Amino acid sequence: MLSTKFSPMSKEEVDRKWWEIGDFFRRNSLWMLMYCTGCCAIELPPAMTSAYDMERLGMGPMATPRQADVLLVTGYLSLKTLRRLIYTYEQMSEPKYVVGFGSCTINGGIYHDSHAVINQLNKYVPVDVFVAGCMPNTESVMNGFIDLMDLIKNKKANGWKDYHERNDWYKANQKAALGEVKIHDEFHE
Amino acid sequence: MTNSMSNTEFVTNLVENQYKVLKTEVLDQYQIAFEVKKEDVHSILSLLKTSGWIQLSYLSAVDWIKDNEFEVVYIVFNWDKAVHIQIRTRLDRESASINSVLPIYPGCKYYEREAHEFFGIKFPGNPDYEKQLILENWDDIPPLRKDFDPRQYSDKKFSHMEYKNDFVNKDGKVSKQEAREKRFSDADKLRTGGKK
Amino acid sequence: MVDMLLMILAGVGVALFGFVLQTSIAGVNRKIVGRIQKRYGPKWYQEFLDIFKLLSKRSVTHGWIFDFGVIMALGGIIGTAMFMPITSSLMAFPGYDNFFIFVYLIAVGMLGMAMSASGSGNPLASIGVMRALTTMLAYEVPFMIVVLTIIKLTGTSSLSELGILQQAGGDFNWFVIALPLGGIVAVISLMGMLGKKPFVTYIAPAEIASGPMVEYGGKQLGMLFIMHEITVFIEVSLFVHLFLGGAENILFFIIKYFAVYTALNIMSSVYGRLKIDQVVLFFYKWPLILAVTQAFIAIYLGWVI
Amino acid sequence: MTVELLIILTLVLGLVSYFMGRFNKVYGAVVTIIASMFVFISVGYMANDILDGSTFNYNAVKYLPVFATFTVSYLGIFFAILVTFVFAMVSFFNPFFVEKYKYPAVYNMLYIFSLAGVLGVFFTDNLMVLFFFFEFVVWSGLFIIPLGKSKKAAVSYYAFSTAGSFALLYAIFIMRDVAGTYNLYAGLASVSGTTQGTYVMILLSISAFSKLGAFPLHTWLPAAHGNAPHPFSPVLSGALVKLGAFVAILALVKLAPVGDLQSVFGSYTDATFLYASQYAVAILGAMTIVFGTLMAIRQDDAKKLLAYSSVSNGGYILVALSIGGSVGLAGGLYHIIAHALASAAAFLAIGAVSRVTGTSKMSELGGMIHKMPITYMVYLIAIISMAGIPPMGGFISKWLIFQAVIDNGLILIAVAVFFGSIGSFLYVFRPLAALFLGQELPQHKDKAKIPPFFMLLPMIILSLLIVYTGVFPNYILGFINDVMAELGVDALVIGKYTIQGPNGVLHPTLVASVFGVGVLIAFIIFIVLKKSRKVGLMDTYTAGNFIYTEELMHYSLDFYAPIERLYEKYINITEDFYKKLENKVVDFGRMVKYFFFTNKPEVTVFWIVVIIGFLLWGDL
Amino acid sequence: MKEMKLFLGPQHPGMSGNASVHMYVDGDIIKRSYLLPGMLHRGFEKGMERHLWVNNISLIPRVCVVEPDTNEMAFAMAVEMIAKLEVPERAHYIRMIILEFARLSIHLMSYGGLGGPTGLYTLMYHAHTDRNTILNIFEKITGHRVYHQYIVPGGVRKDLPVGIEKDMHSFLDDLESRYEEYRDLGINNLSIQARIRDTIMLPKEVVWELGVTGIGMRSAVNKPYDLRKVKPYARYDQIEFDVPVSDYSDAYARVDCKLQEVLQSISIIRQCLIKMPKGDVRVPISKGQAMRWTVPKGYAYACVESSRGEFGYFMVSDGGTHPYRVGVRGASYPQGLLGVEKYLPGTRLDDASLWIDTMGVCSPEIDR
Repeated sequence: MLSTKFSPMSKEEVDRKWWEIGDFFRRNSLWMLMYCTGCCAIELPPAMTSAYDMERLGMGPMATPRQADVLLVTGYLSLKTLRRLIYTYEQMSEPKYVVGFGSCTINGGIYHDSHAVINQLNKYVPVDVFVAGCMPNTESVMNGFIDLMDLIKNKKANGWKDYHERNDWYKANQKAALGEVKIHDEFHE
Repeated sequence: MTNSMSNTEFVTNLVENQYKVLKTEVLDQYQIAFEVKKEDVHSILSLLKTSGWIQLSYLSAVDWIKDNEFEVVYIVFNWDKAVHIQIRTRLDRESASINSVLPIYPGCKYYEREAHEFFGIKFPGNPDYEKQLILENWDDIPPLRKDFDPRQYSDKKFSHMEYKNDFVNKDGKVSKQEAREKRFSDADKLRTGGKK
Repeated sequence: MVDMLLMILAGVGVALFGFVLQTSIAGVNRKIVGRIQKRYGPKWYQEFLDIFKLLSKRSVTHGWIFDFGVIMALGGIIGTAMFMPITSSLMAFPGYDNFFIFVYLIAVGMLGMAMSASGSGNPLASIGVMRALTTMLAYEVPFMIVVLTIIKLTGTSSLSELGILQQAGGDFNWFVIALPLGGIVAVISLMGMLGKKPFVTYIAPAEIASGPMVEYGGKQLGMLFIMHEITVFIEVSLFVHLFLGGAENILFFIIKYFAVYTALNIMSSVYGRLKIDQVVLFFYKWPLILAVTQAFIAIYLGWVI
Repeated sequence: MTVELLIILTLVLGLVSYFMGRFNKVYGAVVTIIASMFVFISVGYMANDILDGSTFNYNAVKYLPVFATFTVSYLGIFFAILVTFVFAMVSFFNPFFVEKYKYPAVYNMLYIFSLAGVLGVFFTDNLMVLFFFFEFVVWSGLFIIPLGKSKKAAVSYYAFSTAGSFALLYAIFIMRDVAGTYNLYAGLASVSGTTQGTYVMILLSISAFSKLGAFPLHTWLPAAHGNAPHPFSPVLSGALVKLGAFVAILALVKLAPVGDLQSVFGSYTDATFLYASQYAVAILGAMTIVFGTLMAIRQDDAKKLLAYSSVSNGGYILVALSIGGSVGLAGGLYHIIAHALASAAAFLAIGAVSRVTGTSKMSELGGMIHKMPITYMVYLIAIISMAGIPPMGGFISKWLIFQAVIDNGLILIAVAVFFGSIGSFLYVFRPLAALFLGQELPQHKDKAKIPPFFMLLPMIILSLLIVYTGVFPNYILGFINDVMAELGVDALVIGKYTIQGPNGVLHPTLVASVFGVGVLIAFIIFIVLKKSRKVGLMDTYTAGNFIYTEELMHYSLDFYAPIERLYEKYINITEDFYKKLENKVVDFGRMVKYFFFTNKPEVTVFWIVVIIGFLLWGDL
Repeated sequence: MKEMKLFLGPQHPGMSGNASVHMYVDGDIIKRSYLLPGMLHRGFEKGMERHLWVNNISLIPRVCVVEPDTNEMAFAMAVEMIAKLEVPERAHYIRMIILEFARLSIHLMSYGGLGGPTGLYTLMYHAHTDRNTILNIFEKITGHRVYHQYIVPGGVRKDLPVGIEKDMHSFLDDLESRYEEYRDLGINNLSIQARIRDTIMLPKEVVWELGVTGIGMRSAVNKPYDLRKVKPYARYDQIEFDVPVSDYSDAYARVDCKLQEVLQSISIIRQCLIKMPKGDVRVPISKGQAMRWTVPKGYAYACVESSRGEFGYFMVSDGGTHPYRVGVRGASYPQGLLGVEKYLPGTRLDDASLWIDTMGVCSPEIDR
């Protein structure tokens, strides 16, 4: 792999090669965070269990954001959930990917005029793959995961980099919708 | 079910004999509604509780904005006699306040909290009815009031999806803005049932 | 000096062998358990993918003790694995494969991990550590009593010598058969050691969100995974050498190892998780009574099948 | 310098420190450093000379009365060097704590007096002198302990110590009766194996148990250790408790065991049996281990926890000494060293933390590691040794004890020994997690800082020694072999690096170096991978919720609640017993007062006259 | 500090649904606890006021994702009560089939969910496999796997497809044949019994105080307090079935009742398939185009026995094209909010997620 015979590889090239190798492992072992933000989570158990058996793809549920690679935003996000989602997303270790489920994450879906539900997820956190439908079938859920793997392979799943680069933009959007992300109230001393 | 009619009759007799009921409505053989005055609510509920209606099924309110009144609804249920009883009472909208029924039905605690959160009705006697429960950092009038428009709120706070390609009108004659306005007016038409 | 270096290199080789062996077998076992659960299960090399993926990620750290503990944990376990005989004649440090070294050197790794987990500042991690230590208090004593019986009977605590002694007795002259009560206790204790249900109270995702692992991600988690694989290698190998007659050659070792690990996995896949005090009470009831009974009849009455 | 001179000089230095302390508190404390260092170096010279076969007469007596004879034995040297070392190390802490006492000058004087007393106990061969110095130590401790937190602790310490002292006194009387002399060795030799020997053994055991804090005479120890001034706790636990071990060796090794079971049961089975007395002491030791472990798990005060761990380790020493044999005795003696070093280091580390935070309660502390990393490392090394994990000294001794237990097939003792060994893992981890690790609590954030150099120095020296005892134990084991030869026990088989037990070979150096190789490999793996991002301690997994209070995120109180719940009903049996006894004594006292000391003085005078008359009846 | 604070949810493997339990824990005993609801608040009650009657049909199943059909049924019943509609006979039976399949589905899911807190994942996998078959049957009937929008005011959307009975029978036979296996794997398993026997109690007094309904109540008071029996809707009065009850209200009793209800549901579906007459399946709720449907003025409270208890819709109509006010009584509202505050304290931390799970706390119906 490392042919240094005539032209030694530059540091960038070596990094790129390592990154590609890392991508191979990452896309074959996507650990998703168990965070059921909304109703589309009900189609995850069939995807996890015998009917579709997500573990064939190397995917599995993980308990905490530190361990997980993929954040599944399963459906509508109320403001309360969005706060916690952003906090959880920021706790994940990089590289991290986001999959948005259902029409609610794309444009608000059936709750487009609700006072409590945001309309567009990728204003607040970068989303790599959307799975449309209300609710998306298990087949489309699985297809979404395969798409994510392809994106990782083609180095297009760069949402987490985007979150670094345009952090101010995301933060401004979050502030506009939520006020403060980390709230203090009687529940949160 | 031969004795179920007598169940509703039993309730009617029970309540109407002792209290002045503004309106009695027998919805079907399992349900009956009383409209009563605000002062009578607690004693009627105590009476019902001692007569076997031990379960508070639901507590909420209706915003009659045209009458400038809130209507508070208590629904209680008796598992042995199988009759749901609605107790409804009207409150003035500006200073809506009714004593909590916490001493009678301990289960009402969170229903009252929620009714306060969504309508702004005060429930003195409930220790923490004023705390926020479902909403977080809410900055507008209580959302279930009729004069609250969620679409307006949503448009103000949450940006909507901007489509890069206009799938509605491809030839570009009608701008996105116009198309959206047309959609909204159509929707408004539907909302009023086609009647202008 | 060169001898010493070669021995240490051989020891590193043993640890690496253990890691590769256990990781592959764990992958195969995930498939087997998947079949029990009516599904296909992952690829057999999925565990390798997971570990290398974790190592490739950019993680977070909660201070130097968080990292130091992980290094100490992995280092302690690698060090322990280096003493492990693979077959009864193939080992890195002949003559020093004393049973107590494994039991106590493994504890360094545990201590490192416990330290690191507590150092993350998450109470769930501390609860997990507390449960892990309590579980250790539960399963270790009955197991040690059974091993005491064996050592007292044979007069040696060297794993390879024990293996050779069992092989010399003829076919299937294994301690798991010779000391049947002790064998049962050892199997139960091994389930506790390996953290198999019903004794896995310390990972318990539904209660304490995977316990000690709660704050780990990226390379620290990857290293703990490696540590876990090697720990399992050490514990299962201990069982093979102590109770299943060691191994004449490497093939037997792998077969016995695979059989033990798979059997335990299959058993554990149909059990739920007990509460931590139930685990302690369980181990201090039947396994301890059985172990002490076994020790009495073997040492004082001399009844050995 | 002779032993006599050394003791006299020490006593004089004690007085000097008192007057110095009246003049300036810190200078008085510095005198304790000088005095204890001086004593340690003198004892070290003495040991060196003795090992080289010097002919200098250390036993000469010039200034003291004639009956005060001294003998420098290997056993005495062994204990003296260990104990004076602990005294010397701990004395470095004294100047930093003088501010906290009501009577600092008295503290300094008593500190040195107890050192002198210890020297006297270890070096004398006269039973009455031994008793005198024994009491000297007890009384010094009695007045030091109340300078800490609790006066009640001192009372309980005194009560149990007095019980031990009286037992020792009766044993001395019996030996004097049989041997006709107050010579220690002659006395022990004369009663060994006889009926009186049994009584002597029981009485000496009571004395040893009370000093060592063994079951059922253990209740004073945690109270005293936990409540003593911070620098005196390590001395109590690392040094003074070892007086008990010294007496135990006299009782269990110097006296022949009684109750031959082999002849009773030997014909039924192939297994070998120990003597009944050995079993009895071993079972009491085992119960001590279990009790100490279970109680230590429950404690909230870190010092009390360590105190109970001293109880538990005292149990190990008793088990080892009672089993005897070369392996058991060597294990016991090595455990005395390992535990003295480890517990001194651990107490010092806790003391260093308490000095800045003002508390040693684990529920009030947390996250000290971020400001006191070296203290943390010292504590870590100490507890690794205490838990008996390689590559520290505790492993060697526990390995030897396990070998002895297994070799004798003591199943029930083994249950206790293994239980204590794993249990020690549980309780020593608790201060580590609750006090040093976890969330950094805001109330201690500003106060905590790295301790001054002279506090770090003894801690670091102790830590290095703990590692040394774990990696190269053979030099010390050689010395222990000398001690055992003096005691008439076969030597332990040791090679250049290896230790030969009955069931296997241990190569501590190899274990340590392999462990080092493992850590090196892990470190290389760690360092070549991507660097981690540093986040704060409060940025942890909270299931997605927000929390801002450090205390709510720190798990320290009721750490082992699930396992505590299993035995909390049964654990206080001995405490309850002593409480009842205390009530009975108080009742009795009231009764006496009611009858004799009434309001009318003439009644009291009458009774006094009657009693004196009764006592003098025969003599007049 | 005497306590530490731990969280169960929203992002926690032990919490089913997006809600958060804040627990103040001393050692491992929960001292105080609160449920923090509202993460799934979508403003349903407001949204329904803003939707046409016919549009609401697509909105209401989304109130509670695990059990959409009871929502549809309660909504339809409320509309029918106000509009005084008579539903065709066949539609009643189809509704019962759908409701019982829904009950089977959620009982399987929550029985499998028992595997989550106790770590018996095999049970979870097996149960979800069977649930998936039910979803496939639903897909054949309604075209959707989860949100069926099938039970509409005035009947059901369309008739059952031809030949679906065969699928149903084969599934029911299969499930019945493996019923004992399920029991052996789950609640007869000793390691599970150690967790759920004699613990997580819900005594009678507490039931009445909180207003718990459903299995939680029946397993405590030992009376068949099931809305299907007490005030029969659809045609439950013409079907024979038992209501499993118990008087020892530990978690085991609740799970046991749940499993017995599976058998009853199987029997109900079979009876329905036999008794089902032929005929229409739907009547319009008012004249004219669907977009212009109106419902006369009136109040109604319609309730359905869901898997967790009384699931009710309180509906007010002012005679217009939109509902004037719709209130939803979530079945797990009492135990979810007040129960967590009052009766989760005192429980062990180990049992917290099992408590939530066996009490049947479902967050979407609390938040709405």
